Amino acid sequence: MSKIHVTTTVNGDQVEFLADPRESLLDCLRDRLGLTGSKEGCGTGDCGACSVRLDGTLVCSCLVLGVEAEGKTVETIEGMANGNELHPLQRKFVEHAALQCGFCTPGILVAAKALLEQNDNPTETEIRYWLAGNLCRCTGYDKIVRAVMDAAAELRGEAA
Amino acid sequence: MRYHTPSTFEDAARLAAEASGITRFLAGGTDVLVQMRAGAVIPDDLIDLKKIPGVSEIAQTEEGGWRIGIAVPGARLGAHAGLCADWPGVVEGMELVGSTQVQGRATLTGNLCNGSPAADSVPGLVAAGATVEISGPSGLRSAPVEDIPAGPGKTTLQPGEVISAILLPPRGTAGGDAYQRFIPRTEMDIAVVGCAISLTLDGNSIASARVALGAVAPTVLLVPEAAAAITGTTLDDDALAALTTAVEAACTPISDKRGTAEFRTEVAGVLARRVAKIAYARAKGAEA
Amino acid sequence: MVAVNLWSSLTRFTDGARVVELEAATAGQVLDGLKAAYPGLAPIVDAGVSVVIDGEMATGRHSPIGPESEVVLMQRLKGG
Amino acid sequence: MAKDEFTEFKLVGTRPDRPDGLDKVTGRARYGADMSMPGMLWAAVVRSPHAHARILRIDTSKAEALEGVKAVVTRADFPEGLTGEEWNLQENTIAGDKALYDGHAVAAVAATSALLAQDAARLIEVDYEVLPHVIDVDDAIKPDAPAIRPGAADATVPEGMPANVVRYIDFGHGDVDAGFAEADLVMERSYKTEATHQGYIEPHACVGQLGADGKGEMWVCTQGQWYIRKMCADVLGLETAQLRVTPSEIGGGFGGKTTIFMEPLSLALSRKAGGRPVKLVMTRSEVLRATGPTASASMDVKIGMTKDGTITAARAEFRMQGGAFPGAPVDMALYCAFAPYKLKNVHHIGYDVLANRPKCAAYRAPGSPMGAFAVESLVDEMSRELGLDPLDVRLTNGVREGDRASYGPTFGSIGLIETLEATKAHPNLLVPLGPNQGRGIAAGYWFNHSGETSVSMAISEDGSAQVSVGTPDIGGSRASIALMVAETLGIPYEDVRVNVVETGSLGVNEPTHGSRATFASGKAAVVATGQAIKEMCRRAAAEWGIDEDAVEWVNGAAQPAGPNAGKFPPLTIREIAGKMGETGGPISGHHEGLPEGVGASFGCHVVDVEVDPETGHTTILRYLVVQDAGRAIHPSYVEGQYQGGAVQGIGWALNEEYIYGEDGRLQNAIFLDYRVPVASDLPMIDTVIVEVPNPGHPFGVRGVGETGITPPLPAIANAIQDATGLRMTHLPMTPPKVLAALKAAGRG
Repeated sequence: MSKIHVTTTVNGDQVEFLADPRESLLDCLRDRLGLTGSKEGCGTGDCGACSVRLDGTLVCSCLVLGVEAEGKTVETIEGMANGNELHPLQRKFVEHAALQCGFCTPGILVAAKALLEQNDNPTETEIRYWLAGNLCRCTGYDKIVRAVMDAAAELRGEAA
Repeated sequence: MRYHTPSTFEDAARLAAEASGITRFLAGGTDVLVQMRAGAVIPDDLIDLKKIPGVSEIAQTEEGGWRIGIAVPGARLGAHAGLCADWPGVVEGMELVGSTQVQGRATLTGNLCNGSPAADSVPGLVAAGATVEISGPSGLRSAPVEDIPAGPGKTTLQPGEVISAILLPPRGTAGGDAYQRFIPRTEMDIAVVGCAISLTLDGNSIASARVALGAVAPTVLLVPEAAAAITGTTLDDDALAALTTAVEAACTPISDKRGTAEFRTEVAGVLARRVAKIAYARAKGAEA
Repeated sequence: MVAVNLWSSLTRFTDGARVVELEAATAGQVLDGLKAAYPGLAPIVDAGVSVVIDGEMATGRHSPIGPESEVVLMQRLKGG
Repeated sequence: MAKDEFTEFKLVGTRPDRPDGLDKVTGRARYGADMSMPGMLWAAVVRSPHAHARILRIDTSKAEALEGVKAVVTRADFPEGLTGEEWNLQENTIAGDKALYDGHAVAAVAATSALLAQDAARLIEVDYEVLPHVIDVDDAIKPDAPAIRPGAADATVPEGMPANVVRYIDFGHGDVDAGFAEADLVMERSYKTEATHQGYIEPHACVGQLGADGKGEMWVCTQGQWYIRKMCADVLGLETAQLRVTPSEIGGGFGGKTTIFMEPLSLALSRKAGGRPVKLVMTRSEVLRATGPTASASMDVKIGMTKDGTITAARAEFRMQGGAFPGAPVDMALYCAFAPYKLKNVHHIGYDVLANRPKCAAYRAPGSPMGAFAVESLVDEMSRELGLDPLDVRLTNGVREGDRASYGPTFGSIGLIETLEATKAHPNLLVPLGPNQGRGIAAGYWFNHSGETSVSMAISEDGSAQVSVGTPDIGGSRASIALMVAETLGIPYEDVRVNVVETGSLGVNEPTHGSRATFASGKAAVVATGQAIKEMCRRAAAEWGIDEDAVEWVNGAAQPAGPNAGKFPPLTIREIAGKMGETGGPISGHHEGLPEGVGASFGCHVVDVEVDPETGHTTILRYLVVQDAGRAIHPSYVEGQYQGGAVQGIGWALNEEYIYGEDGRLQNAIFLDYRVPVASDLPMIDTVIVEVPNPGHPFGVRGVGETGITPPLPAIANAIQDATGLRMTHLPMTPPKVLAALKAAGRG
């Protein structure tokens, strides 16, 4: 079983790793690069806990092969804050208690950021459908949706 | 497992033809990776088609139809204004496949080649009269979409054959299409029943129609009797009743974890009525 | 003497009595007393039961019982 | 929220950021599968594809011959002679003579990579003799049902019961026959609920290391590290204290992570692989096939009611299967079923039944949702029949402090009536309903739990405080414990750090279960903090040369009291702490015990639904949770528990279920087909926190985690009846079931 050398850009850093072609991008991020913020909840694209951006597109990293990342850019939860400055979504999730166990949180934050970049004023329904592929078993989604709406308002420059 | 990245469909077809073990093509990967992960299918050769030039493009054909590359993900279809204006039913079918994340990867071609009778994008393609371009050891051929599925998990593609594009005919004037499915939740489920209808109008009267059903038989069905039931009508109550009867008669579903045979048959009729009204309204000029 | 309320299906081990009287000043003494008086109850008590004293689950064998206390035996409870 | 404005506390009742928030929004928090150790191996498990089969032969030679495979274990690598629940745990960890359910572990392998371990697992050959199986609880007690484990019945089961009945319970009070004779209306109905899974998003994961000297370590996602330690030690025949178990952050548990499933396999593999650490992470399919779902239930309920809605008698007979092992929560289902009602005459009968399914684990208020589905459905149907408001019927019969509970003891302080009245006053009840829409209400109950608790705390050199607790933080308990300790000390919330610690750091703690973390660890932390305060007062007294009883603790400082009041300026915690090295050394407190004074929690939910008459699809339009929290320490996380519990109940009511084929195999072992609610299925979940303080807790906490899953099952059934006139008696109320009922009733 020969491994393939992959060069890719993760959160702005050029990185290299050796991937078995059967390994998912999620496996490579977690086990080759030590980026364990992306989680595996299902391995079948049904829970969204592994959400990352691949060349800007929101994807489940469990449904991408590690070798497919060659030459691409990957953004994960670890790259969401600017140093110690949290993205407004991250801050609002803590303020609104939009997480309980926190396991689904990285994937939801990555997905919500992708939403707000293409729609700066989503309705509650738009948020709920956009995030339908991100399962949360703890919160019932209420506080998650409110946190996303509040972060969107802040990003638009409106008072909360 | 060997991972290949051919740069032409000819090379892809040759790799597949020469392979002796289990071979899979990789486009969006949303089915192949799940099967690999579950240990259900571990290919000996995995042929990634995304490095072939043009596979991620949507282009208008000379006749006014559309040529859709095999690696175009659902999200790109939904963002394409021209395609959405012509074939909203095809696009909405594809957009129902999986989550936002899956939409970033999953493709029409993959959904078709997975061979599921419940594939959300296939009824819309069948109703639209879409064809596929197939590259194989003996060159190019084309086939109607409805000829590709051969039963759950199976296609009529021969060893060494690979779909190289999906082609939608010109929409023309006074046409409309639509797709709906029934699922227990609001998102993330496999269709329990799906129905797509494409039709054209002559004034208020339906000039032509194609009706396709998903998840009510071993393959997606094209139901000419259902089309005949509404052709020549203004989609009045009698026509809708005839449509329901024809659709229900065409259903030969199974009972499984997603629904009973009775439920699927009943709801197929319900969806056909709802979808016909939307397609009709779109043909009359309603916004998708 | 303390009156201990049993669940009905235990009465086949207590000669039909739903309420049995014992000398006990603690939850543990209730359990030991039941086993001594009705050996058939021993495996059930040993498998784990809850002693409820005046409406509250006894937290341990030493939980005190007053002469007027209401004592109810229940199956062991836990949560999720 | 009124709570926030009128609190008598400085911190309790406020909503600060949780202490672990930053780690959890940046991806830094480390969960079960996020740990790696030097020299680590990866494991995979071979599982039975059969529901019931004799294991004839296991050939591991091909796997062992694979380059990079370091260890293979089967049951032969585990000690013999275990009995009772210890044997059950061992048997469930790895099958012995028989595989008892689809997914039952048969062998495990450790190798140098995850893919290699998976490849090796596929090379292990197992020969089975397939045996007849039984899945449904009612089938399992039929005379011709295969006997799954002859001899497994305990002493509660009288002679002559069906072979698969392993526990029996019968209790009640009064004379139900006389009670039914007094009633104006007597109705009897049968109900069924299907097994559901806790559905935590984090699959079980651990890294285990065990040397030939019997010393070992484990990193694991669990609700209770001490339970993991003891269970692993029991199953492997180890000395408990030689195993050190560190809990990771936990990605949800809901009861399902209070026990072991595969953890001993990693230790057994490690021991066989020369003590190299072994990482074992379940796939989602393994989680659904082989970890604890809840029980399924078949229930008969009979109630008598007078014209004014007074219940004169009630009877319930519940049959529940909890897999191939004893432990279905039939007792707790019965205890909770009639708990909201003051009953003179009540009789309960319960059967715990074996079936060829995975060993059930606790799931949020274990048993209570099933019992409530049956009883609250029937109470609602009878209220409608008599033309009475279902909420009024619950008020008419509602239990108050001093009433005898349906399950025997007398209630102490409870808040059901306050909860029902707050429900009645809520504006959601005034929203007009349209065609095909309906409204349903239901009440629910959970005891809450205390249990073994050990907490320590210490004052740092700068006057900040650290608290060590043994209850993993699943939903914000670090925040609530920090609030209570800071409130008690009179220091800022940010000055308290709460650590969830490994088994070597404290005495035994029960898991975070039974809604106990904020109650029990919180109460123990407050006691421990009191010890530190007493010591700080003593040191201030020594400094001032006065009697220590003449010192009181106010606003984070010792100050002279009584005759000495005002004689010395207060000594702040910072000043006392800064000198502790010269005044007697470390200042700390600890508490070990079984905290008394658990407060039960009642809830009442109101749901509005719309049913599509053509497809049977139910949409949740509006949802209200009203529940007694005793006191909300951090109201946001109390609301979160209410909302999360309600949504799990909505899933159970509408779509979630274990679906088995004729072959006894689980057919929906992925999230695609095990349908938990997604964001677009739901509206906002409105909440009202009722506060009837629990006198048994220093701040009045009751425990809020579990009650909320109970009312949704019947509330939604009641709303569907309101919308359609149909009474659904079998969960989940999927569209095919509702449409079939509509057709049968001549509608739809």
